[in-house]
Amino acid sequence: MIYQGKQKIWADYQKEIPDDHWFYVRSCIRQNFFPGAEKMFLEICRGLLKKDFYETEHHTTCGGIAYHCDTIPQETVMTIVARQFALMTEAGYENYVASCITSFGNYIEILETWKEFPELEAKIRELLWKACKREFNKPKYVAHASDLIYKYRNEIAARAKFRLVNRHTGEPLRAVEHIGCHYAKMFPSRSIGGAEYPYVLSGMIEAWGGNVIDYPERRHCCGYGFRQYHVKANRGYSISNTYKKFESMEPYHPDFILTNCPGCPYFMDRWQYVIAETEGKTYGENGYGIPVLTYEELASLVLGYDPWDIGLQLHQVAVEPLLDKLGIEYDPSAKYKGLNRKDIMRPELPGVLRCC
Amino acid sequence: MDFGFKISPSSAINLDNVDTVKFEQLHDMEPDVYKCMACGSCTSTCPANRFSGMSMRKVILALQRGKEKDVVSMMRNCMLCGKCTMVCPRGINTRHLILSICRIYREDGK
Amino acid sequence: MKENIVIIGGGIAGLEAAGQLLGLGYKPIIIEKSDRLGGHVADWNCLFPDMTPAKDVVGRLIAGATEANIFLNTEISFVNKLKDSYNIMLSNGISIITKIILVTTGFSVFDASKKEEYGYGVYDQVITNRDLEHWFNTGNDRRIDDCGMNAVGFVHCVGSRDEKAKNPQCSKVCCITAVKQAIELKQKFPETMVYCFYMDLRMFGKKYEDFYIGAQRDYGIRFIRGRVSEVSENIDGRVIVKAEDTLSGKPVKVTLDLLVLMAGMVCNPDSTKVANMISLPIDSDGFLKSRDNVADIIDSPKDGIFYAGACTGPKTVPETLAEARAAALKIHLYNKTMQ
Amino acid sequence: MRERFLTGYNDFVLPFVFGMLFVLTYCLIGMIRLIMQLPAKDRKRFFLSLITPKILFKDIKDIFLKCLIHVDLWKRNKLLGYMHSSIAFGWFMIILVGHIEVFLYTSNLGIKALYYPIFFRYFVAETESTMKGSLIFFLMDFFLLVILSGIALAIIKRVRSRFFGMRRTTNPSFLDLVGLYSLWAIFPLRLLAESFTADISGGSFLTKSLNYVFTEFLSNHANMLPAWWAYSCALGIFFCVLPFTRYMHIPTEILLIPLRNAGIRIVNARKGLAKAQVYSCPSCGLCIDACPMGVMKSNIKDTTVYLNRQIRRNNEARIEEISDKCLLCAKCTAICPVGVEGDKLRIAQRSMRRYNFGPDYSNIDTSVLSEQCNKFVTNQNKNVSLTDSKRVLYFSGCMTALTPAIRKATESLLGKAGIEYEIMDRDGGICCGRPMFMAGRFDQAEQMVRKNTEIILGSGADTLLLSCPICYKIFREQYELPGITIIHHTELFGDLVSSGRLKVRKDDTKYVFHDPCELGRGCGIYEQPRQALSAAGDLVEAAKNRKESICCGGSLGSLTLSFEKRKAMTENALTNLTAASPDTIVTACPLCLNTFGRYADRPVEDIAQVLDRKTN
Repeated sequence: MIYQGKQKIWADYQKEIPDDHWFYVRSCIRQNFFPGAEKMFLEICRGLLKKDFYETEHHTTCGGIAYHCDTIPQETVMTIVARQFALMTEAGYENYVASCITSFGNYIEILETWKEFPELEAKIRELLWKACKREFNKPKYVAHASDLIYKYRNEIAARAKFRLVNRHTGEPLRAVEHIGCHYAKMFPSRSIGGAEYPYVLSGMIEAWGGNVIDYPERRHCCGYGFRQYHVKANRGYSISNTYKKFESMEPYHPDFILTNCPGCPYFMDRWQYVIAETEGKTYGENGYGIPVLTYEELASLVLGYDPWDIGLQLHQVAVEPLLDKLGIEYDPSAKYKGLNRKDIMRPELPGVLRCC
Repeated sequence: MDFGFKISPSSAINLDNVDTVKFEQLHDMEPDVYKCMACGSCTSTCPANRFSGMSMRKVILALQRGKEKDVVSMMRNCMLCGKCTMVCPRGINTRHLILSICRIYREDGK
Repeated sequence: MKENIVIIGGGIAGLEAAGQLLGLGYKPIIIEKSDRLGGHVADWNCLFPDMTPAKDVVGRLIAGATEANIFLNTEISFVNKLKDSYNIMLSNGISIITKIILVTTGFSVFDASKKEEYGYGVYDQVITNRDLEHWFNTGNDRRIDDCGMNAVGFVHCVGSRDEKAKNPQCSKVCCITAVKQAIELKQKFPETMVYCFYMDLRMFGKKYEDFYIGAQRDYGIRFIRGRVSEVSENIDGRVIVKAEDTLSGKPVKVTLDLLVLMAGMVCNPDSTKVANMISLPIDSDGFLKSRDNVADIIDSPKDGIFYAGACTGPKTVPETLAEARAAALKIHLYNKTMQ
Repeated sequence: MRERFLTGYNDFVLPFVFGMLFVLTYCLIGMIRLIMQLPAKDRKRFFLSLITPKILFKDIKDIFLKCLIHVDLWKRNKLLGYMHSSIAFGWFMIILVGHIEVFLYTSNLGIKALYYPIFFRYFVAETESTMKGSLIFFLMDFFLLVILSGIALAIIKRVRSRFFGMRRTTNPSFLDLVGLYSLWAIFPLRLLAESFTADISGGSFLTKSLNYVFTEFLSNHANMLPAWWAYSCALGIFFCVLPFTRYMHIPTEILLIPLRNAGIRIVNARKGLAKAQVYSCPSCGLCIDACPMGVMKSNIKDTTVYLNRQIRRNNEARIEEISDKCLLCAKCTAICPVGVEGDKLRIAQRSMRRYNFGPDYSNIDTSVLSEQCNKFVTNQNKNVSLTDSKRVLYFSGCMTALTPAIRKATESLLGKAGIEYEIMDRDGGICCGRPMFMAGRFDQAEQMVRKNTEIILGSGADTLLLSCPICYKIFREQYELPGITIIHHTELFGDLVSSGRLKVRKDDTKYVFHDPCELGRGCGIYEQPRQALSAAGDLVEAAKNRKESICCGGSLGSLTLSFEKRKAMTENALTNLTAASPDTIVTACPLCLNTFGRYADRPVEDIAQVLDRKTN
């Protein structure tokens, strides 16, 4: 591997990201999967970094999942997106940041399509007007939330309480970064680092002291693929892809996996349990799995937030081994206590995968 | 535990895992096996194609890809009539190739 | 005193044309931007189809052109159009007034690192056709293990026939070059398994098909019809190549010790620069536009300006030489009609 | 005649007696083993043939004509014929007359019967009564002279085989040479020994006269003993090495002839009849020149004579190589003077091969194929009135699918002749099985035969027409199609032309007819195509034709011959065909058509194409 070669490519895929004043839209599914992630994003950006992030309860799904599942036509998804833009315009913002990779890809795709086919944009404006009497300006800038954490990575590093270094060995932690497919594969120029060697997550890991692993199936999809997982008959295909990725990264002994997409962390986390149950195989040390984190969770961890406050107890794969390596203190008895210290009940332990 | 689905084997051909010993043996027996340029003339002329999907092109390809079981089933209805030999633009002695395959490879793929 | 003839580019086209013009009694001027003559061919080791050493070919051409005025390390600063001639200002301060310009600016090798998914410049074991020729010439490349390699792959059409690489054209010579290099590699490492990943094999030239059949029959080189989709690096530094084996309709992957990218021909940016200076049109393929692509390939649309070689599109060595000779004759006839 | 010695014995007879006993025992055991190797059915058949007078008579006649007189060789090459028959017949006569002589003049033979007929002249002295038998003396000398003339020719042949019209001959092995030189030595030594004793034992024009010469130098009769020793030793050596040399053909052929006459076929490539054929091979090398592969020097060692040699040596790798390479044109069989069936031997050899897997056609549903050709049946059901002409089912075959001109011409001719026909394999069918049969995979071929039989019997046809001789041969030999005439298109068109149902325009085009191996040598069809062609133009003959026609080189018989290596054979066959400068080469096999078409310098056509163009 020639690191300078990658740097050369990364240099070609950099984007100017506005520093402040963002209209933030959430993901449909992340709040169910890892609810701490989006909360922590706003906490870090607003609370810690004192940035202006506006959020409205009126925004809806971007329609991306339905669009990619072929259940709604393109005009429909465009009108939904136009409404989101209208909300942004009404709130007086020009920078639009999406929490979800599918949404991000969806927005970029729609904006690029309108650029190529202005008559389509005009038609959508008409449809939006007919539907809800709204008008919109196209955002000046569309970013993915991970772009912002990437942008703030050095500020976060400066305030970090922990570095991604193995406390016992002093070695940097080995991290696998996994980018959501729709982040860069459709429009590499709208990403940080391009589609082949994306830098958005690598940049965070490097800034916070870890080492990025480049393994053969790095570019491969996590296996979610809307049409695969959502149809039960196709789930075997979904997990087969995840399995392929784990088999490929196994020899590198990663300490954790970092992701920036709603589906990826969820499936890479949960499928480890299914693989363990069906194949009897685990990928972490001593029968544990490899912890899978979102970039918000990782940022929160290095900033010193309590692991249970950021929702890490909702991961299937136990994060404790990683916390131990990082030297983060935690109270095992508090793991299954909710925000108000109420017992949220212990889940049943799996048969094969070790989960403390 | 049964989830109602399971990991399916990869359909990809991994050339790293292809055992070339038998193919080399075949090459020693009939050197022409290297000459195929996959034009498919043999397949289109083959009278057994309609019965067992016999295709000399696919046979040679499958052997190079380690798919020996496919070969045996394709060759099931080969009649050794020699049309493929006649039409091959590279002059491959397909009949000898077929007989050599029957000698070297096994039905159970071992 | 005969007319000044300026040849822009000291590659094989420029040298051959100069040699011919010298024979016709002219004293051509060759302007070469690098510090040596011979262009790309001088970097090559052996030339298909007869494995002629490239240095013999280039050496002969240089020997035939020594009488010409040769400016090395010289670029064209600007060109002024006069009434019926051009004033060419060179970077060394010399200016030449001429009525006849022969453009032999040739091609550029496609920058393989632009095909990011193939990892040239990112993975250690990914090299280009030009790197391999360099190794044939010098035997010096740390990426090539002299003790032999287990498996080597060649990727055809890198940056050719590729809209995404902004070069939808076929580079013409890469197929046969890949086969030639595969054979040469196999001659050096007989135990190595050599794969060629191709979309089509375009063996159009004299004896090319012999090369192809020889590669299969005598060297056991495996041809896999399918374009490489992506390359990644293994834990031990070898590269894993993924493609579709379109003949079996299945994905295929293989671990290789070395991957050679057959970088194609694209228009030399210097050609475009020269074209801009003398307002020559560019064809849709990015190369210089001839007056007619069938009958007048060596004529530019402007009087007194001629082309030879790969500045008008990918060419083989014999084609380039033939064009250079044709251009010399054409210039001679043009000069006669001028007087 | 009276005996010179009371004992009637001298030590010098020992080498001969030993050799004689050895070879007799060897041959006897060999013969019993060989007969035991025959399948029980064949063995019974063989014994029955021996007590059937007609066959027995034929056996004796054949043995006499072939083994002694070598009639086949005479027909081929007079000089070669004379050489062989002089030695064989001469020797036989010497043995015969020698025995008569012994029995005439001696009583109380006992153990002496073993060697007396051979060395008689040493043990007897001339008496008054002998003069009455001077005819015998004369005959003995005469036949000795005959043999000696044969030996002389043999020596010349060894040195200059071209003198005998043979381009190439075999390379003898070491033991062959020992046998050869001892054989050559026997008769001059006998002459020497008998000449020495001629003044005592008597002799005729040869021995007596030589005796006069010899006595000039050697007057002491004791000196004659070495000559007798040498004679006996030569015989002893010859007999001892005989089983291991090509001369084994002499005793084996005597067994082969009755086996063949009994109608036995080769079953196992190493046992029974095959073994008899292998040992009957005299290594004469006629097959080398006959073999179409012989044009390439590298193939000479792959001819039948070498196959026989390798089988005798059990050299498995070479046996396999030779068996697989052969084109199975059967020309070696056709010209072999002793009747070694080189093609059948090889097919049997191929059938011994073990394969890990093989085809199986049980999944093929013939009803689908039958639907293609059920016109006759539907006509019958529809009560369409049948014409009295034939109901022809035309099986064009796999190869014809690649030479559609043949099929088109055949269909056109059938139409012109007003014959009702149906094509059996219009959309492809099942192979006839012959190529598989030639590869030695009989079970698979048999399966195909059964499948095709089902289709043909269900078609309602009464005639099966074939345009491919490869198909034709197996249809004739392996198919059981009761009530159906199997006919090749050359036969059909030949008959139609002769009977005038096809009117052919004659012009002065010069045609040469190439006899396809499977049609000519394989099925004996030589005349009909020639008759038909004569009606169309001027028929000339190839240098070698009919039984000796040269394979086109494209044969499916060869398993291993590569495409490139066949070119020289095709070119050689074309040179042979164009000896009389024909305008057009005509053949009757799609494979020959295809193969010749590739390299020929003049048009190559199927006979159907020629006839179709010249009929209205």
